[in-house]
Amino acid sequence: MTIALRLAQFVFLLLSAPLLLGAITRLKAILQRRRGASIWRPYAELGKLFRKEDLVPGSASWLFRAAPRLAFALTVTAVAFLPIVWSNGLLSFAGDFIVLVYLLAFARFLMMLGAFDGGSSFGGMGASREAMVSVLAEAPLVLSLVALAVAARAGSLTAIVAWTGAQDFFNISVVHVLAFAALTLVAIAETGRLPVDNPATHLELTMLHEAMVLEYSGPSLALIEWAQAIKLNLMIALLIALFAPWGIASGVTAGAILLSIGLYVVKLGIAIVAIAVLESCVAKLRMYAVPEIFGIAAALSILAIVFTLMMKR
Amino acid sequence: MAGGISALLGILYALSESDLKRLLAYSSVENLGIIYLTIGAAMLCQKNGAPGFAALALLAALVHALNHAIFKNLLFLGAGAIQYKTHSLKLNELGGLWKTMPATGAFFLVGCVSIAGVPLFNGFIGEWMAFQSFLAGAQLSHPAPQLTLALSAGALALTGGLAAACFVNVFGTAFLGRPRRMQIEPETKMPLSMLVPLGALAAACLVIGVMPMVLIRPLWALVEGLIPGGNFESGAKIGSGIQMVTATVLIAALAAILIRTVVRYAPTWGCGLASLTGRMQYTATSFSKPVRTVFQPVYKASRKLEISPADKPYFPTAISYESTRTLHYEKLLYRPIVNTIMTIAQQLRRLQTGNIQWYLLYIFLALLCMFLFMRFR
Amino acid sequence: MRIINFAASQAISSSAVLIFLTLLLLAASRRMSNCISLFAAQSAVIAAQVFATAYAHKSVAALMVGIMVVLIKVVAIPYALFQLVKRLHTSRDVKASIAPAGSVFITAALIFISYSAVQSYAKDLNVARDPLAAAVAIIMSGCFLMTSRNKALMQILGLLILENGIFMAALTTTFGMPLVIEIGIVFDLVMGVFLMGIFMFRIRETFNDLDVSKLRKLRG
Amino acid sequence: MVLLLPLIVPLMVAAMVLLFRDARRATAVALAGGCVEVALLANLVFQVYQRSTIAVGQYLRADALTSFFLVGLGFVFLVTLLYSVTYLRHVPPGRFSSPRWFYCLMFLFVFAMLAAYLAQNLGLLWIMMEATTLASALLVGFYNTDGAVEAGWKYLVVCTVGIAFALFGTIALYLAAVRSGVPSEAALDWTVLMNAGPALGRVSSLVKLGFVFVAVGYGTKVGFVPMHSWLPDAHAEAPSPISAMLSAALLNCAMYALLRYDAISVRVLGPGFSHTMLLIFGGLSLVGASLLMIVQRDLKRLLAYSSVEHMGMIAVGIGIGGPLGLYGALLHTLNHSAAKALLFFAAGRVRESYGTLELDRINGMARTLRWTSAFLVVGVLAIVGLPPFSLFVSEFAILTAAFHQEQHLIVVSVLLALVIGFGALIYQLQRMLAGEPAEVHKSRISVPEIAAMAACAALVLILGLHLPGALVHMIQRAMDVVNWR
Repeated sequence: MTIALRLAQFVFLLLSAPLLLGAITRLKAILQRRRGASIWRPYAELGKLFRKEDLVPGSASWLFRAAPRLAFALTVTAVAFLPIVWSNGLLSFAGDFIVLVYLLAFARFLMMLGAFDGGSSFGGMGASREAMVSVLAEAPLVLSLVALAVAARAGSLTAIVAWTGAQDFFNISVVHVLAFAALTLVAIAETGRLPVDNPATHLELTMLHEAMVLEYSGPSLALIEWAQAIKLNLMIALLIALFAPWGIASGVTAGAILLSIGLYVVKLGIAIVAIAVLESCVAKLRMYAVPEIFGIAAALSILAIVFTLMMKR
Repeated sequence: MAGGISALLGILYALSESDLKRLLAYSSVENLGIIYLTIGAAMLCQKNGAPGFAALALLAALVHALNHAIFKNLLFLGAGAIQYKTHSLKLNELGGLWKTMPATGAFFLVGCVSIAGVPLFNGFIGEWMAFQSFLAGAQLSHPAPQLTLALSAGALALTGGLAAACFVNVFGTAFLGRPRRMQIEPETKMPLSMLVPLGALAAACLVIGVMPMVLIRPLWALVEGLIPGGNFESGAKIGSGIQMVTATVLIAALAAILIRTVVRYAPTWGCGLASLTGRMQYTATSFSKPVRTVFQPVYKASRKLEISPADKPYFPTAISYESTRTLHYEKLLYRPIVNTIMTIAQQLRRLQTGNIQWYLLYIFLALLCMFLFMRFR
Repeated sequence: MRIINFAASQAISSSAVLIFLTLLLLAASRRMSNCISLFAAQSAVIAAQVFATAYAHKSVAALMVGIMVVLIKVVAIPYALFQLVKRLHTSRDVKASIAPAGSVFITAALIFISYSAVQSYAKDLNVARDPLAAAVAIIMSGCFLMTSRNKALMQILGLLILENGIFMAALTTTFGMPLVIEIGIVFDLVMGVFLMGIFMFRIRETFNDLDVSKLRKLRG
Repeated sequence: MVLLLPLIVPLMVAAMVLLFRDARRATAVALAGGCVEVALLANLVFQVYQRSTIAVGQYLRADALTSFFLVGLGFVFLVTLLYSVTYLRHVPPGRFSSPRWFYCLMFLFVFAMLAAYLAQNLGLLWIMMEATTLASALLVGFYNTDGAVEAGWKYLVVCTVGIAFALFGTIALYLAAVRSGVPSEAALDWTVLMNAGPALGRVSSLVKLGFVFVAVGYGTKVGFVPMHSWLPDAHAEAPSPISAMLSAALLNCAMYALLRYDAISVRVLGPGFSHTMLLIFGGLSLVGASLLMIVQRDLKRLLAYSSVEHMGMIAVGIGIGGPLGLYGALLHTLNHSAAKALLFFAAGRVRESYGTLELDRINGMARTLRWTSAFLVVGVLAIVGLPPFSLFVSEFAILTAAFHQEQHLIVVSVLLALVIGFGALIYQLQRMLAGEPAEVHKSRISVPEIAAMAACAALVLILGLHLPGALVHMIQRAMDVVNWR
């Protein structure tokens, strides 16, 4: 029974990703007083791309087409660890959040290789900028997760979630606040949202993530877009699970599950509104200003670790 | 501490390196740094009465050392193969080798991926166990070791990230895209004798990556001997965890690959330019430029830009840009020691005046000193 | 008989004064031939002392040693040195690196030091203090001569004086070493001087000047 | 009779060799005489191995300690003779000294050293040490160039002065013995002094004075740092086989004398006094010599300084004492002489074909002189003390002994010196081997030269890998003679 629940939760996460993306774009449009496309548009887009042919540059090797597929697979596996509705994710074992981080790193690694293979200077540029961002993002990400793990004295994600769940709502420890701040900064950079990289435009100067995928078309592009959406969904789910896990059902009774789904949807709504508001009122940062963000994130996460010492044992 | 510093510095220098072999050498410095980090962690845990975690940390060090041996070996042999083919190891000149050396390319890819320390490959196993030992160590009661271990986890993450970026750079510039400016003799076929070892090592990387228990079990017995009382349950779980991860990845990858696609080959889109030449691609140094600007204080690179003719800066006939980076450790650590020794030696040399009277004087003085020594002894 | 014993012991102590005199003169002398004759005089004094002890202890071995000393150190070696000086017809000047007044003063200081040094030893060896002090003084001034004089010949002379000093020290404290050893020592001394003579010819040949301070090619 | 024969033979050969004007016949005679001499030595060593000591009359005596040093002397003498057989034909003619003089002096030199080893009486020991200086002085000045003459002169004067002090030390010891009731004839007899050891305690200040003078005196002969100045000149200017003999045999002989005196002073005053002094001298030599090695520009001077360094190491070994320290020191004498002989032979070859020993002007050796550069590499690796070779074994023994005795200052200075020495030698070696070869007149390397060098290299390697039981046993018995504490 629990396996089915975990599988359901896993599939739900995969499928709901484009919906999330659509909702955010729609909300941003409303904030800018225009009607905006329907929230189901990303699905249509993916369908269209899957049917188109795959255009491959002459100099590219088989890696060019293999990279997006493998990256997609990796991102999908990364999602498997997340417990959002039900208390533990599809897979959970000691130190699994590190595996999650490195799975994402592997996906990025392959995307960069794909960009190189394209043979155009944009690919290289995108890859090198992505490298800079990812390098700086990884340290705070790991540090904040370690801080949480140390605070919760637990090895795996599900254990941390269970522990935070047990804490009552109001005495939020300092560690959590700091870790939450650091993680949000990193999440923004990781998923390529506005202050770090504008997902919408294809302007040479600014684009970070798009530059890498410029050469792709057809199903490869579809997979990349979907993986991107899943990553966004994953980040948000991670934030929710780690910092607002109350109400996650641990038992098997239908009532508890329904309640947790309801709560999750509410939390998701809040997150979407937050992202939309943030993106519409912030301009894109200059590329070399981005390291400052990571400086702050790193400082926050180190502080979080220092505070874990103060935690009562 | 030393491990952390050497890891960070090693990878930073590796990133800004454009010669393949030097880059690999620096990355060895980095990996050794990581190994020292884990050994340090083992010692800390041992001292603070946590033999279980100490055993784990030591095991991580051993595992990483072995893995490092395998994939570093693979990369060096690969570099040898490249040199055999193209007689040059300057990354900025290589490119598009995948077409001419598909087999070596594939094996080299496996090497690069495993050194980047990503799951499914053996580089990750060592680093992951290192993380776990840091995590476990961080739960020790004393504040000082706890803090150091936690921070070293951060350092390890940073080095991991840098390593990944660095080896993307290596593989991308060397094998993918179009050949920049170097002549390849297509007809020199890679001799089988070169390919077999590469293949074997790549296979080893994969096998250990997927089934780490193959490596961990024998090592565990060794560690057990060294630090009694180490618990093995965390080790066992590692193996099973990895298996599950690999299973899911394989299923997902299969699903993705099954999508039928119609493939069409077309020249890469050059924004309307006549044709994209190889030189337009990003080279190794340009790839690492953003990271280098971020870590400017470490490199203290000095830049020299000459535009000729000097009077008309906007109609340059030739631009030369040259940036050199200072090697800190060289300047601060080794130079002074060597200088002091040399000055002392010069002074001593002057003692050997060549005049016999001085020699006799030395003997009498020695006698006098010994006499006094005898007096007071 | 007692008078002769008394005369012998007096001879030993008075010789110390004579030796100090030779040392000071040596320090002051400018010409090489003077130095050689002074060395001969010094050896003669020591020989006298040997005979005195030989007579006092009635040991034939000591007598033999005395004769040998006279033969070699008073006659043979000085003669050989004079030949060397004549044959090499270099300038007779001693070319000291320190002015004569200075070297005399230093020698006097050395004598004083040797006295103080010997003070502690003479007591527990219940040996006459003066001759032992003289021996130590000779050794020290021999060393000083070798370091301060630039001429090769003077180096040999310094060495000989040093040997003299040691021989005298042996004499005053232990009334003579076993005969075989004495002969061996003197034989070595002769061979040493002989070899140095050969080398002096070679130096003369290659450097056409006997100034030791010129020998500075081998440095560092 | 077993003792006397090895002494008489070299004198006879020295005389015979002088008769033959023609170089080739002189070489033949010398070679024959050499082989006979070595055979006799071997027989003597074997005899001593059987019956622990052999004595003839009051003055000659061979015990386990002497036999061990005789092994070194015999080996070095044989190898040098082998090497000089062909080396002399390279000696440009027109020099004043001809091969027959060379062999005559060499045999006298060996006679003196042999007598010094066999001397039972300390006075005789002193006389023979003086004789070695005299014999080798002419050999150092053999080439009659201005450098050789200067080196010869300095060597003669400085060593004679040094030895004179040693004489004074011997006399002081003799006086102490006589004062404490030992009959005057036997007062210089080593065994008597050893047995009367504690009795000398009453006049310990005299024994101390004696040991100070002997240490400085024989220290000059060994080449400890403050008194080492003659060594680089003498070893650099002498012909290569002779510098090999000097470095490999003579320094050990002087060290042997010091060992004898150290044994006595240990029995009388306890290890404190003499060992500290040896440690001081050893430490000074180690650090000083290695520092000087860095700035050397001449190959042979570099090797000479390395000899000073290794002698310092042996002194430290003796100074530390104990079972391991002394064992390491004794073994080190043998190893060092083999490796140093090899290096000087190689240097000789380099000088012949490059015409100079200036390190800056020797390069590209690997291509021109295949054999010599191979042997040079082996020699340098050995002398620097790398594992496969035997010097590492002995240095390791000495260092472990030092660790046991918590002599941290010594250990640090030893390691520092070794590292600096390593740097200096390897840097020069690499410079000599690499690069494009300068103009070299190709002189074919002759079989005896290769044989000589191969013998040294083999010894160093074999001892490094596996110490034959007999040798270890011999060293142990030698240590019993000195009855280490």
